Formats: sequence, C-alpha cells, structure tokens
Amino acid sequence: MIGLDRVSRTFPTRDGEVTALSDIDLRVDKHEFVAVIGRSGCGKSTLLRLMAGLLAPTSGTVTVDGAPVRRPRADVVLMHQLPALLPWRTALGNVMLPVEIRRLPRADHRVKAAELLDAVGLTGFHHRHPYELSGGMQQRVALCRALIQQPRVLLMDEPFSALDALTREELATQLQAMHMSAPATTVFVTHSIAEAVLLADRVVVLSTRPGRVRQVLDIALPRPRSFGHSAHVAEAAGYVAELHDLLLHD
Amino acid sequence: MIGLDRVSRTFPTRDGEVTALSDIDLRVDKHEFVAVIGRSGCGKSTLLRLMAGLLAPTSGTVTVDGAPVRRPRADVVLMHQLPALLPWRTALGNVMLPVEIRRLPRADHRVKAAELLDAVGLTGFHHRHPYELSGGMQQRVALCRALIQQPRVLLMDEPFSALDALTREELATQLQAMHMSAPATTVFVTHSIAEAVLLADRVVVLSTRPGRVRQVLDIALPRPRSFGHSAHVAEAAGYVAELHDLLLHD
Amino acid sequence: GDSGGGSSSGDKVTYLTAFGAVGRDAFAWVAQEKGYFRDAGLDVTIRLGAATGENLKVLAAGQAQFANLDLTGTWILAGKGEYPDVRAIAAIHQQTLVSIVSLAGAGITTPKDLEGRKLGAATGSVNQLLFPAYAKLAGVDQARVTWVNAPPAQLPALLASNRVDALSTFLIGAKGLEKAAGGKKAVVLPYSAYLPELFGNGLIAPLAITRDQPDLARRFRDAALKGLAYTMEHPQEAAEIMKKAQPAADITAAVGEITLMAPYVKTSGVIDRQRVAAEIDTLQKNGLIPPGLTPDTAVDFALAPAG
Amino acid sequence: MNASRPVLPVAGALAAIGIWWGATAVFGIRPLFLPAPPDVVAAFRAQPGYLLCETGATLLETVTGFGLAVLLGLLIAVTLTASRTLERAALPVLVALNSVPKVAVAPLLVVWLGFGPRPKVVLVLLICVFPIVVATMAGLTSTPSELGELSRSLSASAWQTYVKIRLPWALPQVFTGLKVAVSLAVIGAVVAEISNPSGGLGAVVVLSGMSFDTPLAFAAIVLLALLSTALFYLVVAVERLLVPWARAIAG
Amino acid sequence: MNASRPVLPVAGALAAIGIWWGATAVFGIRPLFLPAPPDVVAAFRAQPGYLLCETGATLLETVTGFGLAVLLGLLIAVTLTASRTLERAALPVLVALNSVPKVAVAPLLVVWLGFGPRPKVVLVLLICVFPIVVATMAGLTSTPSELGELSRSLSASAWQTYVKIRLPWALPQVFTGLKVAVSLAVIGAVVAEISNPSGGLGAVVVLSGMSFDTPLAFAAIVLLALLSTALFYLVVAVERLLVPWARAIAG
Ligand SMILES: Nc1ncnc2c1ncn2[C@@H]1O[C@H](COP(=O)(O)OP(=O)(O)OP(=O)(O)O)[C@@H](O)[C@H]1O
Ligand SMILES: Nc1ncnc2c1ncn2[C@@H]1O[C@H](COP(=O)(O)OP(=O)(O)OP(=O)(O)O)[C@@H](O)[C@H]1O
Ligand SMILES: [Mg+2]
Ligand SMILES: [Mg+2]
Repeated sequence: MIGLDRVSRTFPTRDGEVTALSDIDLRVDKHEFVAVIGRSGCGKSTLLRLMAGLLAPTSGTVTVDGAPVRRPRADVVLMHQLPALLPWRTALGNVMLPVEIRRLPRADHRVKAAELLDAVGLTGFHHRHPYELSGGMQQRVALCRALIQQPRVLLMDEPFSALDALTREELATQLQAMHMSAPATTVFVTHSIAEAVLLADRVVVLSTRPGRVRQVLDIALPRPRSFGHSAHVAEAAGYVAELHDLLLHD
Repeated sequence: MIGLDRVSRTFPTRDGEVTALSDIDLRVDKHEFVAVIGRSGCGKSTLLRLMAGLLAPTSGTVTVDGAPVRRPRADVVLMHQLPALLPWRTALGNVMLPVEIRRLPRADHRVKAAELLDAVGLTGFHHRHPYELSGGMQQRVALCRALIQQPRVLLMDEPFSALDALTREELATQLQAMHMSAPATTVFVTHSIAEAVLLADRVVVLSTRPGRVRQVLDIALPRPRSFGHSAHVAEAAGYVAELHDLLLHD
Repeated sequence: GDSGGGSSSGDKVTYLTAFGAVGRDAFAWVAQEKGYFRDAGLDVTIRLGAATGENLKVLAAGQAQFANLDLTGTWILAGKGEYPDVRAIAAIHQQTLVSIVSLAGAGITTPKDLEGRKLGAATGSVNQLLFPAYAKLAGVDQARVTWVNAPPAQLPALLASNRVDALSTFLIGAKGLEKAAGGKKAVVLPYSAYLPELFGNGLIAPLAITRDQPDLARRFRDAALKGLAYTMEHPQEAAEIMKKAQPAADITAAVGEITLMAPYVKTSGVIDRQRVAAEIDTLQKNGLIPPGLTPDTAVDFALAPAG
Repeated sequence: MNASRPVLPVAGALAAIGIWWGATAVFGIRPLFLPAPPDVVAAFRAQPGYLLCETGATLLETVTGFGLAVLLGLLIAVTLTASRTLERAALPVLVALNSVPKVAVAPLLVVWLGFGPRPKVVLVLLICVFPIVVATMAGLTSTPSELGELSRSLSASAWQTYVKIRLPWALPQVFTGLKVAVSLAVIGAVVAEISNPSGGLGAVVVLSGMSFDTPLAFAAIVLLALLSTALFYLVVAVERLLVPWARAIAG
Repeated sequence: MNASRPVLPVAGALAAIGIWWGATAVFGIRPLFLPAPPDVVAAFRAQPGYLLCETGATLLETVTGFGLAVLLGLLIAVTLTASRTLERAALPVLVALNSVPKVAVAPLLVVWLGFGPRPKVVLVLLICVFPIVVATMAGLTSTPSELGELSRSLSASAWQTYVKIRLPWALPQVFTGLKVAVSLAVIGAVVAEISNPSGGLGAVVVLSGMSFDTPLAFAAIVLLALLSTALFYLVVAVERLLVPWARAIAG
C-alpha cells in the first residue's frame, strides 16, 4: 500500500544541509498497523510528512497504491504533531472541517463528530473554542478530526503525547478496536514503547542523525491486546524490553 | 514555601462557568519536589499558572514564602506546556532570553546556556531557529530556558511530553541529579506515573471536573532513584500501581 | 524652485506671484534676472502663489511682503471686512481680464447665448461673483445659466471635453485653451466690455509695509514695474527668463499671455482714484460688498503711481 | 473599568478641544486662521440643516466607495496571493498606480465620469483599495505553517483554503487595512468634493474657504472628523463581532 | 523561477504601458487628457536634469517625513497599547485628527511654517503616521498568549516586553503599515508641493498643468510612480532582511 524506496530528505540551513532521513526502504501493507519509534529529532515527523505528500523526498520515491505521491491525497489523512486547530471554530466545528471540505453529508457526520468527541471524553466541551480547552483536550479534538474522515491510510504523529497515562490507554484501546472492526492502513508515531507493542503489527525503529531504519520488529501477539493484563504479558514485556534496548544502543 | 489555601478557579464561558479547580489546599515545602498527576483537563496547568502568579484564584489565596502571589515573581519560574519559543531567535538566543531580561552576566550564562543545550542533546543545533527543530527539540530548548534561571521555585508543565521514552528517562535522571545537588522547590506536572515516582517526594493526584486534590502520596524511596534497575524496584512498582489505581477510579 | 538672488546684501523680501509661473507673472523674474531688484537694494525671493484667498493668507501671516493679486477679488474681501489690512501699490492690469471663453462652434458668440448653458469657473472665484453685474448690463437672464465649480487647473479639460459649454476665466488663458482644445479657436467675451471700471491684477502689500516701510514698498514697486515694462517690450525674452527659473513653464503659452494682456497694461502701474471709486461703487451696487470700503482703504495713493 | 466606558473618550475629546481653544486664546490666533470652538459651534448652529444634509451626501459617497473598495481589495489580494507569478508581475504596477496622487486624478475623473456622485465614489474606491490589498495580502501570507499543512493535507481546493482557513486567519490583519482605509475613504470623498464642489462637506470646506468663512469651514471639518471617527469605530465594532477569537488568543 | 526574477515585474509594467498606449490610440484620447507614452518620454528628455533635480527634492521630503512618521508612529502605538486607559481616551482624538483632510491642512501649514521644506515634511508626517499607528497597534496586541505569559512570568519590564517580545512579534504587521504609509508619503509630499509649488515633482505637476503641458505633468507623475514603487520595494527589502522568520513560519 505505502512504499518508500531509498528515500532521503535533507533540509537546507544556513550552515549547510541537515539530513533528516537517509536511505529509507519501507513497505506498509494494506490494513497493516505500523508503529514508528525513535529518539526525538530522528525524523519521524519528516517520515509522515513525506508519506502524506506534504514534503517531497530529496531522493528516492514514495508511493501509495503504487502511484508516486506528489501531493496530498484525499484517502491519506495525517494527524499532525501539533493540534493545529482553527481558533475561530468550536471543538465540534474543528472536527467538522474535513467534512465540509470534502463535501461529505453534513447531518450524518455531525452526529458522528459528536459521538467521536464524546468517545474521547469531551462531552460538554463540543461548543468550546480551542483556547478554552486544555492541551490534552485540544489534542483529542485533533484526533477526532482525523478519525471522522475514515481514511484508507491514517498517519498519526504522536497522537497521545499530551494525554495522561490513563486516557492514553483508553484511547489506544479504542483505536485498536476501531482498527480491528474497520482497518485502515496506519502509520503511528509514538514515544511509548508499550503503546507501540499494544497496537502495531510491526514496529519500525529509526536511528538518529541521519534517520535510518535501524530495525523492524514483528509483534506476533494475538488481538485484542491489552496493557499488562493479558495472557501474553510476558511476551509483550519481551518486545518492550527488546525495543527499549534497540533505542538505548542507538 | 508555596501554600494554597482553599483555592478555586473558574473560567467564564458563554454557557456558564467552568470550574477548573475547586477548594485546593496544598503546601509545598522548601526544596521539596512535588509531582502532580491527573487526567487531561483536570486543572494541572491551571494550578501551575496560579502558583506562577499568571492567574488569580477566583477564591482562596496562593502564597509563596508566606506572601500572597499577585503577579509573577522573579524567583519563580514556569516552564509552559507549549514550548513558547521566540521564532526570531535561535535555540541559544531563546535560552539566553531570561538572562537578558533579568540582566544576569551574559558571558557566563552564554557558556552555561551552551552547556545546557549540549546536556539535553542539542549539540549542533544551538544556532537553529525553532522552525528548524523537531517538536521534542523545541521542548528541550524551553527546558533549558527554564533551567538557566536557577530559580528558587521551578514549576514545570509536562516538560517531557514531546520526548521519546529514552530521552525522557535521561532527562528525568539529570533533573534528579540537579535537584539533589542544588535543590529548587519544584512542582512537576507529568503524565508519566513512573516519572512521578522517580522524581517526587510527594505525588499529588488531582481528580477531574472540578479539579480537587484526591490524594497526596509520599514516595519514601531513597535517592538517587532509577527506572526499574534499583534495589527498590518492587516498592517503586507498588507506588506506580497505587497511583494508577487512584487515577483509574477517579 | 527657489529663485532667491545670489547677493546676500539688500533688504530681504518675499514676493508671491498671482498664479504659479505663467506669462502674466513673468515680469517678476525679469526684474530679478535683469538686476532691477538688486539695483533697488532688494534681495527678493519669488514664491509661486495660488488663489487670491490663499495668497492673502500668506501675506497676513507675514510669510510674504508683496504679492501680485487680483485687485477686484482683494477688494471684495477687504470690503467684506475679511481682510482689510492690505493696500494696492500699483496696477498691472488696468482692466479685469475676466472673460467668458468658449470654443468656436459651440454657438456662443454673444452674452445672450449663455442662457440655458453650463458655465464653468474656478471654485469661489470672483468671476462668478461678478457675473450678476455683468449679466444685468449685458442683458442676460442669469437665472438660466448653470454654474459648475472646479479647480482652475481642471477648467480647460472640462471645456475641451464638452462637460461645460463655456468658462469664466482670464482671457489671457485663451491661447492655452486653444492648444488644449486641439487647435479649435476660442471665442472670448471680456467682462470689461460691460464693466470697464474693474481692475485686474495689481501689486499688493500688507499695511504694515506700506505704512511703516514706504520706502521699501516704493523701491520694490519701481523695480517690479521696470521688469513689467521690459517684459511688455520683449515678450519672448521674458518668457525665456521665466522658463530658466521655472522649467515647468511653457514659453509659447507665456508669450501668448503677455501679448494678449498688452492692451490692458500700463507700465506706469497707475491707479486712478476715480476709477477705484467707480469700481467700489459697482461692487456695492451689486451687493458684493457692504458700504464702507473707500479708495483710501483699498489703495495707498501715496505709493500708487499717479499717472 | 466598565463605568468609565464613555467617560474616557469624552475626556480625550474635551482635552483636545481645550488645547485648541486655549491655543486660539493664548496666541491670539485670528478666526481666519483657526477659529475658536464657540465660533465653530455658532457656524454650525447658523445652518444645521444644510450641514447635516451635506454630511449625508459625503457619508453616502464614502460608504459606497468604501464598500466597493473592500470587495475589490479582497479580490485583488486573493488573486495576487493565489499566484506568486501574478503577484510579482502585478504588484509593482499596483504600487505605481497607487502612488499617482489622487489630487491629480480627481479632475480627470470629473472629465471622464461627469459631475454626479460617480467620480467621487471612484476616488474613494481608488484611495481605499491599496491599504486593504496590502493588509489582506499580509494576512493571507501569514497563515501558520501547521494550518497551511492542514489544508493541504485535506486536499482543500484553493477556494476552500481561502474561505475556511486563510481568510478567517487573515481577518484581524484585514481589519487593520479596513481601519486605515475607512479614514482615507472620508479624505478621498473630501478631495473629490473639493475638486468638484457640487455637494458634500468637502464643497462646504472649499466654498466657505473661498469666502473666508473659516468658522463654517471648520464646522464642516469637525463634522468630517466626527463622521470619520464614527465610521472607524463602526469598523472596530464589526471586528469585535467577527473576530472575537483574535483577542482571546492574544496575551 | 529565479531566472524570471526581473522578467515578471518588467512584463507587468510593459503590459500596463501597453494598455495605456493602446487606450490613447484606440479611443483617440488627446494628449491634454492623457498623453501617450512617447509624448511623456519626449517631455522627460526635453529637460531631464530639471526633472531629476525635482525628483530629488520630493525624495528628500518624503524620506524625512516618512522617517519621522515611523519614529512617531511607533512611539504613539507603544504608548497607546501600554495603557488601555490612554488608548480609550486618545485613539478617538487621533482618528478624528487624522480624518481632517490633508488637502485642507496644506495651505495652513505654509502659513504656519513658511515656504521651506518644513511644511512639506510635516504633511508627509501627518499623512503617514496613522497607518503606522494602526498597524503597529494591531501587531502589538496580537502577541500570542503563551508569549505574553512568558514575558510576564519572566517579570520583564514593560520596556523589555516591548523590545524583546511584542515589537519583534509585531514587526510583520508593522511592515504592513509601513508599506501603506510609504506610498501615502509620496502622495503627501505631492499634496504639499501642489499647495505650495516652490519645488518638487508636485510643483512640476501643478505648474505644467497651468501652462497646459500635460505631457510634462505626466512625466512628473511617472517619476512619482517610479519613486513610490522604489520606496515601496525598499521597505519590502528591509522587511525581508529584518523578519525572515515570518516567512519561515508561514505556510
Ligand atoms: N524545516 C526544517 N528546516 C531544517 N531542519 C529541519 C526542518 N524540519 C526538520 N528538520 C530537522 O530534521 C530532523 C528531523 O526532524 P523531525 O521533526 O522529523 O523529528 P522527529 O523525529 O519528529 O522528532 P520529535 O520526536 O522531537 O518530534 C531534525 O534534526 C530537525 O532539526
Ligand atoms: N481560558 C479558559 N477558558 C475556559 N476554560 C478554560 C480555560 N483554561 C482552562 N479551562 C478549562 O479548565 C479545565 C482545566 O484546564 P487545564 O489546562 O488546567 O487542564 P490540564 O490538567 O492542564 O489538562 P492537560 O493535561 O490536558 O493539559 C479544562 O476543563 C479547561 O477546559
Ligand atoms: Mg516529530
Ligand atoms: Mg495542561
């Protein structure tokens, strides 16, 4: 579904070029859930923006469905690392933005938007503006805005970073359920190794400066998975430890 | 050192008032390290902004050193949940901002700023502007900007939220070392229970809507502590489990 | 644009032209260039004037000591008590040059033809104020004439574009109008045909000068009139002298003006008391000024050449 | 704070009038140059109907021209920011055209458009449009990069990007342009009326100036100032209504 | 893209000239109303030295007045945004004063300040200062709340807050004001010169108008347009130099 072929990306700066990503080869299959982990600044966001068609690779090619990605596609949705909410719209209005832009039926999606906001714990905050919401609340609004589009490819950049441990677990569990019932091809950047192990079919570990694929780990655990209370707790802990070591010895 | 006396804070909104914090009684002693945890939107940021003198309580009083807080004090430093970097200054320039504003000796602090940036892993990025940095890098610059002030009271709002697990651990460990060698009175909002247990003398658990102090837990572990590799691993795990339960049954 | 003389000796005075730098004002630059001012012990700075009212304000504010102004306009204002503290010290145009100007083919050959037509004039100019008197004498039903106000510089374009049928303006502008209208001949109906007692431009000074420094005024008057005499004799050279000081001036138009105004100029600058009295009488009879103005409060006859 | 609402501006106005009055008295300035406030009030009270009627004429021209300028200005700004090529080719021409002094254009407009209100409306339009274009362009090109990426990643059409994201974001800056433009609008109307004094307060200024009735001229100028201030605060009110969020996110 | 750098603006200018020329030819417009480009070029070539010298005079007045307006405008804006009370009291007066038509003020300035360059510089100042004030105030009050909190929590003095945070943040919007103001500056100089034609391109316009030399007037107007455009792009260049980050964070 998504293919990266010897992809590199550099940024020009005043004192020479910075190589964010170098020589990335990666395939994400249809309906697959791939988690990406790596140290801060290793190029995770850059990777997602390449897949989303927001950045062009300096060399190599990025394809979706075999077609080179030249610009953003309607069936690929990126949830940005920052909430990027429109300050003049309420929470609900922000979630409805893609619906309006893609000209989807409004009435249906309004109901769905409200359901999504309730599901992430924002009952009672539908009509608040972003500046009236806490950081974590804003991030959840952005999450709803991505989910309402039901894209074929979902790219998420640290979607839970501003959330407390428990909300994070709840939302990760919901995301897993959604992925099982109606799977979208998902690339999920996270800082939480446990989250990656919970959600992903495969975990891609990036090394730092320049960002390269250090290792790809298959998570062979049955679904639904859960945090620490399942029969496979030992296996899961093993994956976590392995990923931890991989990051540590970058 | 810091005292909150029956403090409440409400925000006016179009459809009535929202109570962010209600009836908070809290004392933070000199050189104490207090961690605050709670679900997203429970009022953690509001709490810190009250202590920093950026918000006035709707009722009750906030004191630092026995004096009511009416405006920001020079000896209290808040690290905001957002990086809030000046886009026209480089990383180093941003770290130097408080030095310039407080008219501290520049040359000395320039060296110190560079050391701090190196310590958080930003070697080679001193002269980059914020838009050339990744999200986690920006947050680390903001951290350095808070630390360079060597305040008597340090208020940190999710300082590591944009960082990967390992960088987080490293920085938490460094923060612990700093606190041991030159202790500042610290209030530390975090989403990571493990981090709270690692760093704090006491952990304050807030409940949601309205935010109240649900429980205050003393962490009676010897320092220096570490993540999972110490002699007290079982005790630490016990604290983590207890806090987890407290949050879960909010 | 500063035409101040090179010599630093002599009394410093500022002189305002009547209307920018056109033919009727050329004599000032001639007097400057030929050294008449210098010979009279004057160090004159020539400033470009605008409308009568603005020039009067500048005189009143003490920013200039002498000006070339429309005497009739000045006296109307003085008569209304708006600005009594100035005195004429010489006449440049013995009769008013105000005229009705239209283009050949517009069908305006007599004053009577103006009925039912649109007439343009400079906003608030004396031309309009004088028209009722003119109309009465010329037998025109002034109620049937429509007036349109416009800034002076805009008038030719209005006529040339047929936005108005005729203008009330100085006849010496007729040459320029012909040029503007693409060579069409101008038809000129001077007010002086019916109102011969009205004066045109003249030299004016504030009372403070005429009363307290009559010698200065006399020296200035004589030097300026000498320039005027030379100008009337050598229109081409006068225009060229002006052009040298004011490159935006147009030689052909200036020569045309000087030639056209010649019949109305007496280089002696004489102001006849009887005619001043007659003019004041006409102005009062037509309700343009209340009673009160006398020839002696309009003209300083000690300074004005008597013949 | 709230009790002082109308007090402060009134105090400011009174202070200004006081300074003016004091100056005329202390320096003994003649009414011809600068009439004292009572002279001006007297001039107004002599013919209030006439003055108010002319105020209405000026208001109509101003508002019509300003309204057209807003439409045209937004259109130009959107067009120029939509295409970098177009901007580079057209902006210099626009700047050059704008710098042609309107005072010089006014007579030509009468020649072309006649004596009615049209040349006046057009002059108002001409004088207003540039600040609106410049401010709107600045606003449209200041969309934060994350919002820009958002709209691109939503595959929003150019039109949608403008309507849903860039234009709302630009609104606070558009209003900067509108505030500057609205006060120029009144000036534009007056310039046109001075050049073609067939009505409006500009005509009052120039005609009374010609007849040396400076108090009447000042009465007209005071009315112009009031008109302009009222329109300015009307724009401010519309801004408060349309972009309350801008003040909420500013600190 | 880079190769086309000078091509595009030149193409735009040529297109504009083409339209102008075509219009004069097709509609048979007489040079009195609108001279064709060759007439204007001829008028320029007849006395280039004179015209360039007058351009210099206008330039000097414009730049001096504009420079003073920048200083004064920033000062006023900082003062008014520093105190809400002051703003509420003084802004209406400022708006009212600004709406007094400058054309009406020009003759008075001559009366008060004489014939030298002073009344012209003052008129430029008067006409420029308002857009700068409005835009700077808008910029200064748009500091994002997190930066506002940052400076408050650093206990920055009012002066430091302005110099280190609010003013740099406002710079892009200040430049919006400067761009509008600089083109008004030229107009202000011309208005002053028209009312007191003792030098400068405005004097050329009015004097050549008096002697019906429309091509010369247009040569002066074209020079004015060039002057204004050059100053505008100078401001743009300074903006690029001072606020490169603004374009970097916009998307
Ligand atoms: N516009 C840019 N200009 C210059 N350098 C850039 C730019 N964008 C990214 N970089 C650099 O590219 C590298 C990777 O950045 P990226 O944002 O992809 O990191 P990341 O893995 O998402 O980090 P984080 O976890 O902190 O968000 C960093 O070193 C960053 O400095
Ligand atoms: N300016 C405001 N206007 C209205 N409501 C506000 C405002 N600021 C905060 N709130 C409300 O106060 C509550 C607490 O917000 P706060 O930002 O303190 O939460 P938090 O604990 O920091 O959350 P997070 O972990 O998501 O950052 C939230 O319900 C929020 O909606
Ligand atoms: Mg990132
Ligand atoms: Mg928070």
